[in-house]
Amino acid sequence: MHIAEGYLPPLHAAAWTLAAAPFVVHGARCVVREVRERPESRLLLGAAGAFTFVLSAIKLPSVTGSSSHPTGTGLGAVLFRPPVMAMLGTIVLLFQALLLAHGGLTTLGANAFSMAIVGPWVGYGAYRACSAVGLSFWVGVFAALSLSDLATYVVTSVQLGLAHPDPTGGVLGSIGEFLGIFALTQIPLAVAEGLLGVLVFRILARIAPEELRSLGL
Amino acid sequence: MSAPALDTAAWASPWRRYSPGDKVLLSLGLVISALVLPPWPASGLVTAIALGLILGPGRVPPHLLLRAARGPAAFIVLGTVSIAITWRTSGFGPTVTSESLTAAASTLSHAVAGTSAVLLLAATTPMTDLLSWARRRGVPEAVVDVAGLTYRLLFVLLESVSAVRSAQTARLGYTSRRATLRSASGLAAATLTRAFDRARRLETGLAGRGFEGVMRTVGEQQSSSRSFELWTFASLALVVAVSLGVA
Amino acid sequence: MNTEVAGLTFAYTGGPPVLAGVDLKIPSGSRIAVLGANGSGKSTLLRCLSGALKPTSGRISVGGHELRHNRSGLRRHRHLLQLITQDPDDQLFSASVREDVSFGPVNQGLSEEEVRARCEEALDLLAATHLADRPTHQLSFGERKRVAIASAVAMRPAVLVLDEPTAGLDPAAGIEAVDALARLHEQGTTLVMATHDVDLALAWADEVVVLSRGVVRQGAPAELLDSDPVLEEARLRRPWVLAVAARLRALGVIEAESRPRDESSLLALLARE
Amino acid sequence: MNTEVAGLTFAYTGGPPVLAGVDLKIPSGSRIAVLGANGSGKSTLLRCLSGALKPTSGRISVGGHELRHNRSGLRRHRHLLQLITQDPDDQLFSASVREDVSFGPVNQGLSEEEVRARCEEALDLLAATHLADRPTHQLSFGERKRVAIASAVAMRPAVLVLDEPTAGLDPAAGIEAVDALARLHEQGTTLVMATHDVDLALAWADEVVVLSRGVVRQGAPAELLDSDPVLEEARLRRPWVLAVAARLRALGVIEAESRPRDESSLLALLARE
Repeated sequence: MHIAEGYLPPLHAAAWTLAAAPFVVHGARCVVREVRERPESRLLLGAAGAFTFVLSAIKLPSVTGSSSHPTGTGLGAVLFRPPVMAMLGTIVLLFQALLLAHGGLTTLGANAFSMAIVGPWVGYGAYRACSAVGLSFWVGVFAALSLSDLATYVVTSVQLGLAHPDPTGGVLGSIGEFLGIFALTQIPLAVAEGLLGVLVFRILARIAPEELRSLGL
Repeated sequence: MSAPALDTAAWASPWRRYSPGDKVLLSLGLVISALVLPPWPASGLVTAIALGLILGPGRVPPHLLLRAARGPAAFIVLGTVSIAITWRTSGFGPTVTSESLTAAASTLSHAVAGTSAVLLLAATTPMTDLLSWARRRGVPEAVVDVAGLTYRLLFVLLESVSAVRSAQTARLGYTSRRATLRSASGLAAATLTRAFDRARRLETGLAGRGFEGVMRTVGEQQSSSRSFELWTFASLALVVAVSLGVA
Repeated sequence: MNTEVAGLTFAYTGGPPVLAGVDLKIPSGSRIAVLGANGSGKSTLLRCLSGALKPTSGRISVGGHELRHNRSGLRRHRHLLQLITQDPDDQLFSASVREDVSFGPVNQGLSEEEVRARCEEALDLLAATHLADRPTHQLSFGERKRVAIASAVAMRPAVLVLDEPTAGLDPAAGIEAVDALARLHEQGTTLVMATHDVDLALAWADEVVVLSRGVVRQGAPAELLDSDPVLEEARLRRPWVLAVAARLRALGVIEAESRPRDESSLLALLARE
Repeated sequence: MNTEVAGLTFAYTGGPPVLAGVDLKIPSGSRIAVLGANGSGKSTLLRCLSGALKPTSGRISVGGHELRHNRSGLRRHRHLLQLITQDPDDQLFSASVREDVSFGPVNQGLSEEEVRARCEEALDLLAATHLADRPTHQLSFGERKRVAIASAVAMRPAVLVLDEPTAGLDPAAGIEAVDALARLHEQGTTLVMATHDVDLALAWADEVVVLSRGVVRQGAPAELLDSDPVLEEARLRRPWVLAVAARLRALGVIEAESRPRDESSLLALLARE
């Protein structure tokens, strides 16, 4: 769920942009370093960015029968690591704002914070935590994709709740309200995204083992 | 997904001849005016100016604009409704108060104005122009290169996603929830391997053309126009003056 | 199971009509070649036939079942008619050939046993049984094309629509593809092939359909592909066999009734003289 | 600037030799067609020529400059010889046609002014000037192919190697591609074209190179493509013009010295009789 242009008050928009900036700058530094060491890696990174963009065009089964789409942040985090995803994710969000009118320019910081930073870090953290406690790779993948999806939506709800506090319930009330609205559709979708990740890695393990190895998986 | 409507509009727009920097200034100027000024009449003015420019001198076909606006519309409606509805502390169930309605209306007008102003930039400026502008403005080369390749490859991948999906649909791949999940994972995996393959093949292709680590090209030349900038400042001044006058 | 198309029109939103009243009659078990330059509406026609695009107006029916664009209507239609696109990679998305071929039958809700039988049969018809356990990405282009056809054949459609089944193949692989189509034809499948190759269309088809500016002409290959107005309007070249045979008839080298349709029959005529 | 290949062998690590001692002489300004079934080593040969693969042994030289696989050697070689792959998306990296075409000349270190002039010239030669302001992703396959060729032509190579430049094109786009090659030929560029199309090779090439099992034969199109042992070994079919002309010569319909190379020259001969 991308926060649309004009939906956040100026102060909030600026604050979220400031919050996202260090992560994005760090990601950009990683990209610059990577490209300096291996000039051809910009092709792989470009392909990774394009893949991240295109993932959102893939249909997932949803409870309501209408189509839903994966956020893809968890998959990207496992494949390409959170720092790179902070940069790639921000590029993709900018493209979505300007090519699809999903999201906006002043809300880019807020959207990047939830989708390109918190989502990937939570997903990657869950993946590493699972492997640290000895759970199977598949549990890790499932956890990474479903939790990053959920984390993204929790952050978005908090951002919306802070910006538009409920007149009677206040900030907490409105965060609860936004969480409630999205939870209905998001929890099943997070499960679906987790399952999708497991199936995708099953196929990749068979058709692209070398690529997975080169990504350190 | 077919080619994004905004991308099609941007490449065909006569406003492509203006420098991306000028258009960024206009578009961001309008967005910020709408955000910081009181919703009435600033948001109305910004919406009118942006849509007027898109459909008038920008010559974007209305059906493309409509198609582009469908995406954000869903979010704006859902978001507005959730602000309009409030939960009473006494009693149960949702309700609507005049206070919550006012908040919802002001957010709605901000969102509509802001989105229109961003559409003005998006529907008149191809991404490659914006990226060259960003390069000239000091965004690191590596980041602009990666963004440019992302932009080129996303169309190659979109084409293959829609072709694979329609082949899966023809073979009844989306007729049940189970089949949908199976199809979606096959589609995602196929797309990812294709993305890697594309990158590898492009790498060889570019090496043959003398790629040795620098991705420099010579592209469009759009220098900023003094009159465009004057018009930008005049419109922004008008929005500010009228809004403060009314307030 | 005859296929009928009546008054088919189609326009993309905001664009001019691509198809402007197309009528077709495709008899059960026949081989039809669809010809037309790029931009003539050929792909649009194929995608309407397959149900992927919803026509603006007009009707399409297979075996008397009219195609309706709802869930059950589309499902029934896809049991009857399958489209095979030009790029086999668009249809191959599973890890192995066997998995890919089984995709359609599994979605048809068949038993595991039946699915296996269908796959064997389809791979056999396409002379691709030896590929069954190979990963799809290791196959040659020609092999991938045959497997993509097998994936549709496994659903046992009555009508198979193929977009450029021989394009991009080297001559040997092209012959294998045409041989496979001959086996499907013998088995009773109706075959509709879109192609740029007028020589192949003349040699192969029972009838040809020539598309230009959104309307079609349907008729015998040797007549339609020998007609100057038809060829000019559709921006097609005359099959060389027809051009050469016409000269040879005029010179009296071959008999006035001779209508060779391919190289080998022309050469046979010349050997007999 | 003659191109010479001597004793070229190549094997992928751990595999059998794909090229086993290839010798070629490509005279400056000539048009050479390279023929061979899939798996004959055609792509490997092209990639060795372009410098993308390093041969196990043997030499390649253009204009007397031997290709060396170090930075400066490869750079000089790429000024002289450019390869155009079959899929244009393997070479087009920018969404802007103009930017893409300028990439090679910029890498050659030319001034901005010179780069612009080269781009105009290359787009003009390929009849693609009207595409300069369109995005790559809106172009048809045939248009993308022409832009990919223009991107190489803008580097003004002496030798242009093209892999299947007409594959996947409809007849009209195929003619446009061949016309563009004719303009490049007139301009003095040496052209090497790999193709499956024996009829095109016969009609177009000054000399043909037939690859099979890692070795080549080079010779006149009308001789090599009329030789049973050569065709059989390389799994190629005989161009139909040669097959038909042979019968007609035997029948005395055309003169014994007539060696038509394409449909129009054969028809002209028949008109004259």
